[in-house]
Amino acid sequence: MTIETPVPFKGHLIEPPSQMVETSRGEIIDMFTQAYMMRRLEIAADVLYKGKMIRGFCHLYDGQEAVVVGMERALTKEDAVVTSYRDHCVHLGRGGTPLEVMAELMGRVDGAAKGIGGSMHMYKRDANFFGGNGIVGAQTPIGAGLGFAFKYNKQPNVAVTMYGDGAANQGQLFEALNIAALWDLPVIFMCENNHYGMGTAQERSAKSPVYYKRGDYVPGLRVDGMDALAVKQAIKFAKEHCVSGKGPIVMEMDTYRYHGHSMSDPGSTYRTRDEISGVRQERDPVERLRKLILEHNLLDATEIKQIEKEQRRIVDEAVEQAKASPYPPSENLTKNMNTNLENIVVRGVDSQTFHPLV
Amino acid sequence: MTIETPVPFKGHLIEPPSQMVETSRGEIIDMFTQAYMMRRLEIAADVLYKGKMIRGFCHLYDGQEAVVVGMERALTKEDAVVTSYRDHCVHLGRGGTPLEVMAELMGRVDGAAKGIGGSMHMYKRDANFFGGNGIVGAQTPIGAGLGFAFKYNKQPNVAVTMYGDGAANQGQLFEALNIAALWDLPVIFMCENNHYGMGTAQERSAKSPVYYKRGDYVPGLRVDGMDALAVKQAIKFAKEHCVSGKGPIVMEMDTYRYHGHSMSDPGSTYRTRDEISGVRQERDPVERLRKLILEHNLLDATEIKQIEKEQRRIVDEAVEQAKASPYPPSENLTKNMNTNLENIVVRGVDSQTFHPLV
Amino acid sequence: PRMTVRDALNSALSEEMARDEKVYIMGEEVGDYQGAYKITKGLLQKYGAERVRDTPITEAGFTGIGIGSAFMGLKPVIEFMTFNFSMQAIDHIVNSAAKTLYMSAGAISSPIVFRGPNGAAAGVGAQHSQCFAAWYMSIPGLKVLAPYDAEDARGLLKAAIRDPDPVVFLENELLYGQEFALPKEAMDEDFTIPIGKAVVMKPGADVTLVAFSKMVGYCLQAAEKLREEGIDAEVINLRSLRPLDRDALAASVRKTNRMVVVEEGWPQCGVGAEISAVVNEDAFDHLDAPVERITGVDVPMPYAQNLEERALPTVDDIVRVARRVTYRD
Amino acid sequence: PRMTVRDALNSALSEEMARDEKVYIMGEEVGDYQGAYKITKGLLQKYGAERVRDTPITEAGFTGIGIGSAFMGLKPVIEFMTFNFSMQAIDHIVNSAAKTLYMSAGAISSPIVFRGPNGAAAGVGAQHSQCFAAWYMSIPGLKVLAPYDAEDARGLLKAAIRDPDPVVFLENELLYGQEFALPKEAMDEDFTIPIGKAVVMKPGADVTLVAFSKMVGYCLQAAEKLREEGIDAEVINLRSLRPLDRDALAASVRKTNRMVVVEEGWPQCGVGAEISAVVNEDAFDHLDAPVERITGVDVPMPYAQNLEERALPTVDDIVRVARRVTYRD
Ligand SMILES: Cc1ncc(C[n+]2csc(CCOP(=O)(O)OP(=O)(O)O)c2C)c(N)n1
Ligand SMILES: Cc1ncc(C[n+]2csc(CCOP(=O)(O)OP(=O)(O)O)c2C)c(N)n1
Ligand SMILES: [Mg+2]
Ligand SMILES: [Mg+2]
Repeated sequence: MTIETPVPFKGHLIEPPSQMVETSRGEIIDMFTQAYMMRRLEIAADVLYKGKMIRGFCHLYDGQEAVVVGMERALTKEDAVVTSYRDHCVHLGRGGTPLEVMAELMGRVDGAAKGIGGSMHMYKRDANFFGGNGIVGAQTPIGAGLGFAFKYNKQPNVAVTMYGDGAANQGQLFEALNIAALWDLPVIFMCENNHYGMGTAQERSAKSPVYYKRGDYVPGLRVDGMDALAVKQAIKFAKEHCVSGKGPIVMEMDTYRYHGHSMSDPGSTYRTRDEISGVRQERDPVERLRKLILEHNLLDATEIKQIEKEQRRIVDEAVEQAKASPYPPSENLTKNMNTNLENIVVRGVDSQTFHPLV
Repeated sequence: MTIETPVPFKGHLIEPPSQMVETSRGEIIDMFTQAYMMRRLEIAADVLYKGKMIRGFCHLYDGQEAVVVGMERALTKEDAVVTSYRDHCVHLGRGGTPLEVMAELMGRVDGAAKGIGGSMHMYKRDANFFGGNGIVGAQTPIGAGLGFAFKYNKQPNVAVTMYGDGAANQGQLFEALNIAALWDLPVIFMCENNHYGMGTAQERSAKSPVYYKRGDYVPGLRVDGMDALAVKQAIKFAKEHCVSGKGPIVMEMDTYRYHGHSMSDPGSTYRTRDEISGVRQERDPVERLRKLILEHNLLDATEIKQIEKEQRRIVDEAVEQAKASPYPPSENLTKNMNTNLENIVVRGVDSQTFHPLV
Repeated sequence: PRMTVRDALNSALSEEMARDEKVYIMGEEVGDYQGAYKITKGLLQKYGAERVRDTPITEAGFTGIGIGSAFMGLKPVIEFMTFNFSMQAIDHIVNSAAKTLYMSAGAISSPIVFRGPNGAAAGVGAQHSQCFAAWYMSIPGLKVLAPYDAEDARGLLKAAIRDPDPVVFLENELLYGQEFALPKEAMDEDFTIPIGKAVVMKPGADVTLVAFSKMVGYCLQAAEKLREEGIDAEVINLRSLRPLDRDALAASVRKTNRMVVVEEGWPQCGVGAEISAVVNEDAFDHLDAPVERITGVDVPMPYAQNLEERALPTVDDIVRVARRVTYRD
Repeated sequence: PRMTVRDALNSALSEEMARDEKVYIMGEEVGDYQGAYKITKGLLQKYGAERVRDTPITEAGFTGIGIGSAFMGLKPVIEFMTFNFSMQAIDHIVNSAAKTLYMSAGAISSPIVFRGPNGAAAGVGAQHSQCFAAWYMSIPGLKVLAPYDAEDARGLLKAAIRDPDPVVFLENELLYGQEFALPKEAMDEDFTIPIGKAVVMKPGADVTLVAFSKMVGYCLQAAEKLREEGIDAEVINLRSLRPLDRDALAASVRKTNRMVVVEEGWPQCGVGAEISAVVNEDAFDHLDAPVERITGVDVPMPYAQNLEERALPTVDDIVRVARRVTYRD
C-alpha cells in the first residue's frame, strides 16, 4: 500500500523524495508496536529513576520514537549507526532488547554494556551500533569514520550519525562534513532537531537553526521526524544517495522530546506546558501510527489493545529481569582495559593493590 | 582622487561595495612604500635564514603584502588584529618596526617579543595587535573575543581575525562564526586565500573552496587580495558593516604566497613554476602599486627609485641592528611566567635549580 | 555562619561581578537555566544578559572568545558544564591562555577563570568522571586551584577572579550541596585566600595526609578514625595545585616523617606522583616510609554502582594505608 | 646495518601496509607532500591514495574519522604533524579511542596508532615544543610508546600497528635524521619489540639513569662521562610509558640504589614524577638517595637559542645530578 505523508520534505541542493510512501499493513503494525514499546520503556525508566533504581544521567527519548522506528525500516543491520547519550531507543532499534537497556540503566550484568557503560553508553557490535556517546558532537566524525570504512572495504552500506540541534553547532561536525564531502563518504548526518539543547531553544544557540541547510555545500533534507513513514522514506532516499557514491547528506528530523533533558531537568522552565501538550496532541509519533492503523482498518481497537498489553508485558518483564540481574562481579572493574593484555597490570587504589586481569 | 579597481567584488548575502575607490596621491605612494618595504624585509629574512641567522619556522608573506597594506588604510590602531604564524608583515602593518621583526626572527632582545616569541609570535599591544598564533585556526575565536570586548565596552571598533584557506576548514572557525553572528559581534573573519595550505591545494582540503561563502548564513565578500586599493575599500565597507551592529562578515582575499610554506618547503613540488611566475607577472601587489603611481604620474621613475633605495636602506639597517642586538639575558628564561608572581617559584632542570623571578 | 559550597561559589561570583564590571560569565546554560548545577543562580537577573552569557555547545569557540576578550582586559569567568568538556577547548587553555603572557614577553595577559565541576560525580560513567587536576597543574602559565569547603570556595574563587593570570578552578559536583561552617571574615566582600598556599586542616604528629577537593573531607574522616587507634594524623588541604606549596609539604614531613597523598584521579603522573617526587626531593632524609599514593583505580570510570565505589578511594583505604606507613598494620 | 630513525619508521610503515591491507595512513601532508618530515615518503606512490590520505587541517575531524574506521576493524595510522596539534583532537583520543573498549564491556576495540613528533624541536617556540608523554601515559586504555633509536623505531612501530589497542607513538623530530646501528634481526619484516618492556642500554652498578626518546642518548653520553670519573651508570630506555615497566625500574634500583630520571617535558606531574613515585613505592628501602628528576625548565619554550638551550636538560646536567646522588660532588 501507498500512504501520503502529510508534511512535504524540503530539499537543499537536492530534489526531495516523493511524499507517497510504499508500505504495508505489516510494516505499519510493526512500527506501531515498536514505537509503543519504546514509549513504555522510557516511561518505565522514568519511574525507576524516581525510585532511585537508576542513577546519574538518564536521557529519555519519548516523543522522538518515529525517528528510530522509521530509520530502521530503511536500513539493514549491515549499515552502521552511532548516536549521542540519548541512546536507549536507538539500541532497541538496532535489535537490542528491553532487558539490555533496562539492565544497563540499572548497572547490571545483563545490560547492553554489562553495566559498565550506563545510560549513555550502549552498544551492539553485531548490529553495527557503535554507541552511545557522552560528548556532544563527538559522534559526528566517528560516524564519518564508519562510512569511511564502508568505502574502504567497498561495502554498499551507509553510516548514520545522529546528533541534536545543540550539537549541530559543534565545530567537529563541520570538519567531518567537509571531509566526508571531499571523499564522498557514505554518511547520513542526521540532526534530530527537538528544538532544545538542554534549556536552550534552537534560536539561542544557532544563528541559522535551519539544520538541513547547515551542511552548506552538502545536500540536505528536512523531514517530519514525528512521522515514521516520512522518516523511512527519507532515509531510504538518503541511503541510496550515499551508497550511489554521491557522498554525504544532512538530514533534519523535526521532532520533540517530552521529557526534560535528563532526569534532573523538569523540562518546563524554558518552554510552556502548552507547547508540550500541543505537540502531544497534534504530532505524537505513536498516536500517529495508531491513527494510521485505524484509518486504514489494519486492526480493530481490541487488537491494538492486545498489542499494547503485550508490549507493556514485555517492558514490565524486562524491568523485573533487570532488577533481578546481578551487579557486575567485582573483577569486572579491571576487565577490558585492553584487548591485548600482555604486560598490563592495573593499579588499584594504592601501591599494593594490583588487580588481577580477567 | 578616485580609482576603479579592476576586479569586481563578489558579495554573499550582501550588496558589495563600489569598485570606485576614493584615495589620494599620498596614500598610493605610502602604500607602495610600505609594500615595497615588506617585500624587501621578507627577502632579507629569506637570506638570513639561509645564512642560519634565523632558525626554526619562518613563514614569509611576500606576495600577500596588499592585504595588510590595504587593510591598515581602513583601520585605526584602536581596531584589533590577530593573525596566524605568517605575521611579520602584519606586525609592520600595525606600526611595528623592521627592527622588531628582524630581531625577533633572530631571537634578540630588540624583537617584538624580546626574542621569546620567535617568527610566529609577534605582538604589539599598544596597537591592538594580538599576535602571531602557531595553531592553525585558533586565532578565529580569539578574534571574535576581541570583537566581543569592543561590544562589551561599547567601543565603535572592529576586530579582524586573519586565517588561511587551510585554516578555513577548522571547526572552531564555525563555532566562532556562529557565536559572533548570534551576538552581533563586530568581527571581520578574513580568509587570506593564497590557494595552498602547506602543500595542499584548496580543492584538496575544502569541498567548497569558496571562502567568502563559507560563513553560510554570515554575509561575505570576495576581494582581489593583490590590489591594496580593493582591500582598503573592502575593509572600510566591512568595518562599517560590523560597527553599525550588523554582526560579523566573512572576507576572502584572493592572494598568493611566492615562497614555500615555511623555509624548509621549496614551494615548487605542489605547484608549477609557471603558476608562480604568472602571478608575479600579472598580479604582483607591489608592481600593481608601482604601476598606479606611474599611470597617474604621481611620481617619476627616479623618485620611485629613491623610495626603493630608502626602504632598502631601512631594511638593511634593521638587519644590521638586529644582528647587533643581544640575545636575551639568561634571567629572561623565567620572566613573565605570570603577571602576579606571589608564591611563584620556577623549577629549573633539577630539584636544586630554582630560578630567580625577575 | 554556615554555607553550602554552591552558595559560597554563587556569592563569590555575584560579589565580584558587583565589584568589577569587567567580570562577566560565559558558558552553557549559565543564564536562563541558572547553571546546570545552579552555581550561577540569579546572576542573569542581577547582572543582565550582556554579563551572563549563554553559549552554544561549542567549547573551543567560547573559550577562545573568552580568552580574546581577556587579552583586551575583560575578566571572563568561563564555566565548563563539567571539566570533561574542557578537553574540547584545552588547546586554547594551554596554547592561548597559559602561554601568551610568556610568548609575548609580558605584553599580553589573560585574566580569565575556567571553572566547573571536575572529577568523579556519581553514576555518570567513563566520559563524565575524569579528573583533570594533574594535566592542568603541569602547565606553566596557569594557576590551578581546587577548593574543598565553603571557605575555600569563596576565598579562592574571589582570588582567582582578581588574579591577573589564567586560573583553572576545579570544583566538585558532589560537594556543591554540602554545608560547611566558615569563619565570619570569610563572609567579607574582600575575603580572598592566597593562591599558592596549602592549609593544615588538622595538625598531627604521626603521618601527613595530603589531599585536595573532596578527598580532604575523606582525610579528615580518616584522621578521626586513626585518632581512635592512637595515630595522630596531620591533614593538609592543598587548595592550590599550581603553584604547589612545596614548603608546606616538606615542613609537614619533617614533622611526621610519613606521607599519604589521596586523590580520585588516575595514578600515573597524577597529583600524588608529583607530591611523592617533591617530598623525595625536598625531605628525603626525613622519610621513614615511602610516600604512598591513594588514587582512583587505573581504569575508566565504570557505571555500575558497586564498581564505581571500588574504583574510588574510601576513608578505609586511607586508614589502611596510613596504618601501613606508620607500621601499625 | 645502519639506519636513520626516519628510514626505520618509513620502512616499518611500508612493511605493515604491505602485510595487512587494513592498515592505512591519514594525516596532513602525508601523501603528495610525502610528510612534513618525510616519514611517509614513497607510501602514496606504493599504496595509493585510498590508503595514504591527505586530510584538511582539521585534527578533531580526521582523528574522529580514524577512530570510527578503527571501530569497524580498519587499522589507521594517524599522523599528527606534531603532537602539539593533537590537543585539538585529544577528546577523541581519550574519550573515543581509549575508553570505548572498557565502556562497551569489550565489544568495540580501537586498533589505531596516533603518531608524530613530540616535544621540543629547535627554534619553533612555545606552541610547538610541548611534550605530551605524561598526559597520554596517564590515560587508561591507551598504550604509549616512545622510541629512541632506529631499532626501537622499527620494532615499536610495528608492534603498535599490530596491537589491537589504541597506541600513542611519540617520536622526536631531532632524531629523525640520526643514524643508528641496529641488529640484523631488526630488519626482519616481523621484528617487533614487546610493548610494556624497558631495555637496559648499558648496565651499571652505581646509579640508574632513566629516560625515553632523545634523552636516552643524553644519558648514554652522560654515562660515558661518568665512567671517566669512576661512576658506573646504568642506562634504562623506557620505550613504553604505558604500560610502564615497574619491574625493570625496581630491579635496577635494587642494584644501584640511586636513580635519576631525565625528560625534556615539564616537571609537574611529568614522567619523572611517576617514576619517582613508583620507585618509592616499589623499592624505597633500596634507595640511598632521593630519586632525582631532570626535566625541562617549568616555562613555555622560549624562542631565542640561548634561552632554549637553558630551558632543556643537557648532558652536563645529568652528569652533575648523577654525581650528587652518588655523593661525589
Ligand atoms: C562537549 C560537551 N559539552 C557539553 C555537554 C553537556 N551536554 C550534554 S547534552 C547537552 C545538550 C545537547 O543538546 P542537543 O544536541 O540538542 O541534543 P538533545 O539532548 O536535545 O538530544 C549538553 C549541553 C556534553 N555532554 N558534551
Ligand atoms: C592545528 C594545527 N594543525 C597543523 C598545523 C601545521 N601547519 C602549520 S601552517 C599549516 C598550513 C596552513 O595553511 P593556510 O591556513 O592556508 O595558511 P597559509 O600558511 O597558507 O598562510 C599547517 C598544516 C598547525 N600549526 N596547527
Ligand atoms: Mg536538542
Ligand atoms: Mg593558504
